[in-house]
Amino acid sequence: MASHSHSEKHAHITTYKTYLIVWAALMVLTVITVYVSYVDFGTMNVVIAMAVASLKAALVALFFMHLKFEDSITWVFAIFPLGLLFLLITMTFVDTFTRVVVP
Amino acid sequence: MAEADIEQPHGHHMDPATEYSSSKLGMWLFLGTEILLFGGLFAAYAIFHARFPEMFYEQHLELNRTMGAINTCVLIFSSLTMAMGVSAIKLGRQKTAAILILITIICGLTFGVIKYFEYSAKFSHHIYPDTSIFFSLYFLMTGLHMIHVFIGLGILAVVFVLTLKGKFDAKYNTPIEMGGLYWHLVDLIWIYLFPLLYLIG
Amino acid sequence: MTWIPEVASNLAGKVDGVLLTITLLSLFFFVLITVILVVFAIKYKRKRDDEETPYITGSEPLEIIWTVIPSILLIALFVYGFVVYKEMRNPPADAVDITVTGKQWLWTFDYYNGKKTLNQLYVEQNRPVRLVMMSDDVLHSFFVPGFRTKQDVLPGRYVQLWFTPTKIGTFDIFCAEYCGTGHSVMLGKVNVLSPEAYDIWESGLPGEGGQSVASLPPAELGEKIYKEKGCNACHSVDGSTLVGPSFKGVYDHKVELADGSQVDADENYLRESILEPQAKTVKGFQPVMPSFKGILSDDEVTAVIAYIKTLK
Amino acid sequence: MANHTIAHDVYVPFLEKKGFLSWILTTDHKRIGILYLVSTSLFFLAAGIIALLMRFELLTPASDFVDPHTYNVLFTLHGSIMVFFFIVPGLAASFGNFLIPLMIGARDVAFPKLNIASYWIYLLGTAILLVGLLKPADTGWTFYTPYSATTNTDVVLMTFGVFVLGFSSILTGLNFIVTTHKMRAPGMTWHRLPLFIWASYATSILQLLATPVVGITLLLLITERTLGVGFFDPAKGGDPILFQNFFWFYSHPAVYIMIIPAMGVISEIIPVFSRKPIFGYKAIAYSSLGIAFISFLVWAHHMFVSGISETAAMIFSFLTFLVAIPTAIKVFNWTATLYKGSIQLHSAMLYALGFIFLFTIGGLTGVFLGALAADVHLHDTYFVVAHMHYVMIGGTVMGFFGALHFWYPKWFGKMFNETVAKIAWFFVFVGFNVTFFPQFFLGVQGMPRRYASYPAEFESLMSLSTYGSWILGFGILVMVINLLSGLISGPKAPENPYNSLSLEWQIPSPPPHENFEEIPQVTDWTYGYGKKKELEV
Ligand code: HEA
Ligand code: HEA
Ligand code: HEC
Ligand code: CUA
Ligand SMILES: [Cu+2]
Repeated sequence: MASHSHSEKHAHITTYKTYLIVWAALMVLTVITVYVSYVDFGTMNVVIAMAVASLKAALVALFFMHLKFEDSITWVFAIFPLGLLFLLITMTFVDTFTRVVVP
Repeated sequence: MAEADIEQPHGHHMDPATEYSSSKLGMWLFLGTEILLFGGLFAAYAIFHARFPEMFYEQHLELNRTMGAINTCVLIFSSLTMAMGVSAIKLGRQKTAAILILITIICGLTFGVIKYFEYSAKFSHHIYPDTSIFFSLYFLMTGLHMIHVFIGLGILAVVFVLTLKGKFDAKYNTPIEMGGLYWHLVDLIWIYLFPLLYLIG
Repeated sequence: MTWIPEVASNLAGKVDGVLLTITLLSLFFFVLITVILVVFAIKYKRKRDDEETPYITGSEPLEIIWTVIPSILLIALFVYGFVVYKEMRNPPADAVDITVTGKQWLWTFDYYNGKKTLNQLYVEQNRPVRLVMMSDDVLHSFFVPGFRTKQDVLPGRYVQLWFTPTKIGTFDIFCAEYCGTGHSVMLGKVNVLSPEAYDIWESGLPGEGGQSVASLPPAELGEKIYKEKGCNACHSVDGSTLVGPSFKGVYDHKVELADGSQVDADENYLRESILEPQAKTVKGFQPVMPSFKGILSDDEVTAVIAYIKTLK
Repeated sequence: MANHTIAHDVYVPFLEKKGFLSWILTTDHKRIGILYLVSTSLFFLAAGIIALLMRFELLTPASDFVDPHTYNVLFTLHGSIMVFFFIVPGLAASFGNFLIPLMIGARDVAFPKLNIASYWIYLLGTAILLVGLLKPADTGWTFYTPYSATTNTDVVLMTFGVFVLGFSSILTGLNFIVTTHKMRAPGMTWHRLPLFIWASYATSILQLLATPVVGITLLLLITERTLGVGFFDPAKGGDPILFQNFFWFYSHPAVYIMIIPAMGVISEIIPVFSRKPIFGYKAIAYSSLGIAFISFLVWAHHMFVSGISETAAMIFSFLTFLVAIPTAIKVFNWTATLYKGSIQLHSAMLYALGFIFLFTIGGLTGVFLGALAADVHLHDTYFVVAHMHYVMIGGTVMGFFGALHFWYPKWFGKMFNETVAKIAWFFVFVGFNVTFFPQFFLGVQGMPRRYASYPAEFESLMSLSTYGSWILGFGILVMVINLLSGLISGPKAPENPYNSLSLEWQIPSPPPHENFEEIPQVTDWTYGYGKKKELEV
């Protein structure tokens, strides 16, 4: 069979406690991001908001979605689409914002 | 099914372990496509935000931050109960699992109700998808997300009924886990939508 | 038959250089592969069913050779193509500006001296021209094969294109980006004039097309205008309906208008239709016809009407 | 290589069961493969007949056979049907379904029910397209805004049909990826996989991850028409080029969705008919993945003159050249496989050789288009039309026909007439070149594409191209008749007519319901032809 033996990994069941800690962290981050949005940091606002959101997303993916305990192939297919999304955004950006403005 | 007689001479194609890991891989692949489906909207958001920063700033103030924040909490909480539900069934606690899934569903419905009030508030202010690029993005992103919430709720409803009927136990619980993964994705996307639309605009 | 249109701009020769280089390189690889294919297919054709073949699974040196050599060639080609492109996209500072507007389905050209022409672009030999282009509706693309240059024309944003015409003559303008029903008739001409001829054209009255208006009989001049000013994009002369009603049998017929009323298509109506098309819209058609006020001179309108009258 | 035959008293060929329901409700990958094969082939013939009508219009310069609007509808239907309904699902879904489980030694794909569901979704997309034919779109297959947002034809139904179809494509890709990961027979390591499987795997990744982007793009176009959203409308602050960026983010990878499975087919046919191991197995296998990855990076080469920035044009032109490298590797390796072989010019092999010849022309002309300065002249002319048909017909369709002839005995348990097949090949090959080779010259001379009428100076080459299309049509007609009559009255096919070593040929033709009585134990790769030298073990 192609698959390696995952059986030990599957046995992993996250405890309620872990989940609650992660949840608490998510709530704290939500409060932070809402709070920060009332303060003006200029362009840093975007950066902070996105950083916090990514941190939250990572927590959800790693723990709630168990990614932390998945095999490498799942990791590849979880991350590759993000790479493509990044590519789509950056390259469209490069095009849109380096165009010559004709007087 | 009419096929059953000749379809199943050898029984299942796969042993349960492979079936489980296949489903999981399949689900992750599907989540990847979902991200890229939203990807077009994220890309559009990025482009137009950079082009019209003032418009985004001014118009995002019209969104209701409080409602957005409440919805974020609701959705994160539902993700928590969902995750706990998966752990519960893996420990063989069918009843706990069912209750946790039910809470998840209720949270999802709450999210929908709040969103409904938000939408109607916008409509009553004569704000529609064609009002401006920002509101186009707002309605399309949250609208597509809403569709996903409803699909997720549909899946969870089925899973809930099956759990009540005792179809799942510590050994076999793939559908709960798959439904859970889908639900977390819905949460995950909202985690980005909330700051993008409500906070930084 | 010629292989490629006459070289008529400063850019054309350079583009041809790129084309020629890639052609030669491609020919080399194409011939190489074809010859090997044919030779092997003949030489190693199966003669007996139990022929023995060697167990060859690959060769690293070969693999490296046919990865590295094409890579180098391809990168060189990229650089060559890019350098020429760079020049094609950057107009010199002393270029003459002409504003080009594309709309379904004709080109209008506005010159620095207030002149305006339709589908006919007038430029001076050996003087760089910069076209500043915009579309009124959908995408179009300004393409002059003789100049080897092309640029899509977009609504809501100016784009530019430049060239220095080097040959006197007329050259085709094609619309190369699909723009709807009349796409294939959205044609025009670039008239490259000698400096003397250009001076004469330049000092002519605004609105006057050029030297050719001279002394044709009105109906013939009308036909010429019909073809050159883009009427043919929307109006047929054989009775078939394109975007607008056919000219065949229009004259002196009762025309039913969109508001339900009827008018006689006499000279006055036709004149009005051309100069103020939106004043009366024919039933069953969209009010998309552009106004030709300021584009066609009085004489030209008269000529077109004379032409329409001949189409019974 | 494991050799598995099934005791003949329990052998029930998968084709045995009759009746409409047994087909439409089947979960057997081989039957689903047939469903796709039949549907996509019908679309190919339909869109091919539309092409003949188009070419007939183009026989003379004037637009006399159909009016310009009808012509525009025709090429829109031709392009959209060929791309979305025939060629993208064509090889990938029909032969993918039939071959993947057989070749990796599995009883079915990982998710059989999802598999048939994907087909139903395909049918749903088809139904929507057919409704849309009441007032068919006239936008070209690329649906460029703002025209597509303003024309009063039914763009919404057409694009929605394509959108639905996208899900079929996504789910098929998903299924195949999981199948390849999880269902391989014991001993079937990655480096023993047949190259068709590598190709399918790379294709599936593209289907899975590029399709959603075109999905959302078309959805945005639909909202533009229905809700008045303005992302692509300059009057509302939008940008028409954004649409093109999104569209080609999918549609460039899509052209590799079309070609990579065909490359897989060629890699299977050539070793069998030259009785040689494939040359450079790993290079071919990894170049499939390489092409798939790079293909995500080149999309804007369709937009060099559309008003994108020079910087973007530079980057994308460079990356476009990169994609030619893995392709070149494949071409050279196939050619080298023939060396010292024992070559049998079976009809399938003729299609394979035709593929190499024609695809090389198509690929090399792609390099013209990738070069910035050249593309400025050639963009949106018949040069592009010729390029795309050389790669899509000369490449993919040749691969498709080759696959049809090659696996026909296995799939249907019957043989067709080999002599007639060769005659048909001849007409297809000649007709194809007569149709499309002149178009390169037309393009260089400046003849724009999507023209219902054209200046008289192009007449001689245009009518030559039209005559060619008749030869091509005749060839295809002969081929279709030959294959169909083989089904009805052909002799019974043996289990392994070409002495192939790969797994699908080791079981009866047509295969039994669950393919393998017992899952085979694989001990070697599938290309072990020829005599090993003593030193090698
Ligand atoms: C099966 C589909 C398929 C395939 C495989 C390809 C392959 C390639 N295509 Fe093509 N293409 C299309 C289908 C395809 N294309 C379609 C449908 C369109 C038009 C869409 C539309 O507008 O409607 C198009 C249009 C198109 C354009 C846009 C043209 C324009 O509109 O202006 C470009 C530009 O770069 C391009 C480039 C290439 C390149 C570089 C390759 C490369 O992958 C080719 C690589 C192969 C080789 C190069 C040959 C083998 C190599 C050697 C023998 C080695 C030696 C070679 C050298 C050193 C040069 N293609
Ligand atoms: C898979 C893709 C594919 C295939 C196979 C083809 C096949 C053909 N194509 Fe097409 N083509 C496209 C994809 C394809 N095309 C695309 C994407 C476009 C761009 C559209 C756009 O601009 O938007 C295009 C555009 C296009 C044009 C340019 C139109 C224009 O720009 O104005 C032309 C013109 O010659 C053309 C011709 C042909 C011809 C003659 C065939 C022939 O090979 C067809 C051969 C098939 C047949 C002849 C049918 C055989 C059947 C019979 C003879 C009857 C048998 C019947 C029964 C048994 C019942 N195609
Ligand atoms: C963009 C397409 C377009 C172009 C170019 C165009 N027309 Fe028209 N024309 C129309 C349409 C549509 C109508 C019918 C609706 C209307 O009356 O406005 C029309 C109506 C007319 C009529 C009235 C016909 C009738 O049946 O009553 C005349 C006369 C006419 N055009 C002349 C011309 C001439 C002369 C030219 C060129 C110099 C020209 N048009 C160019 C689209 C066009
Ligand atoms: Cu204007 Cu095509
Ligand atoms: Cu491409």
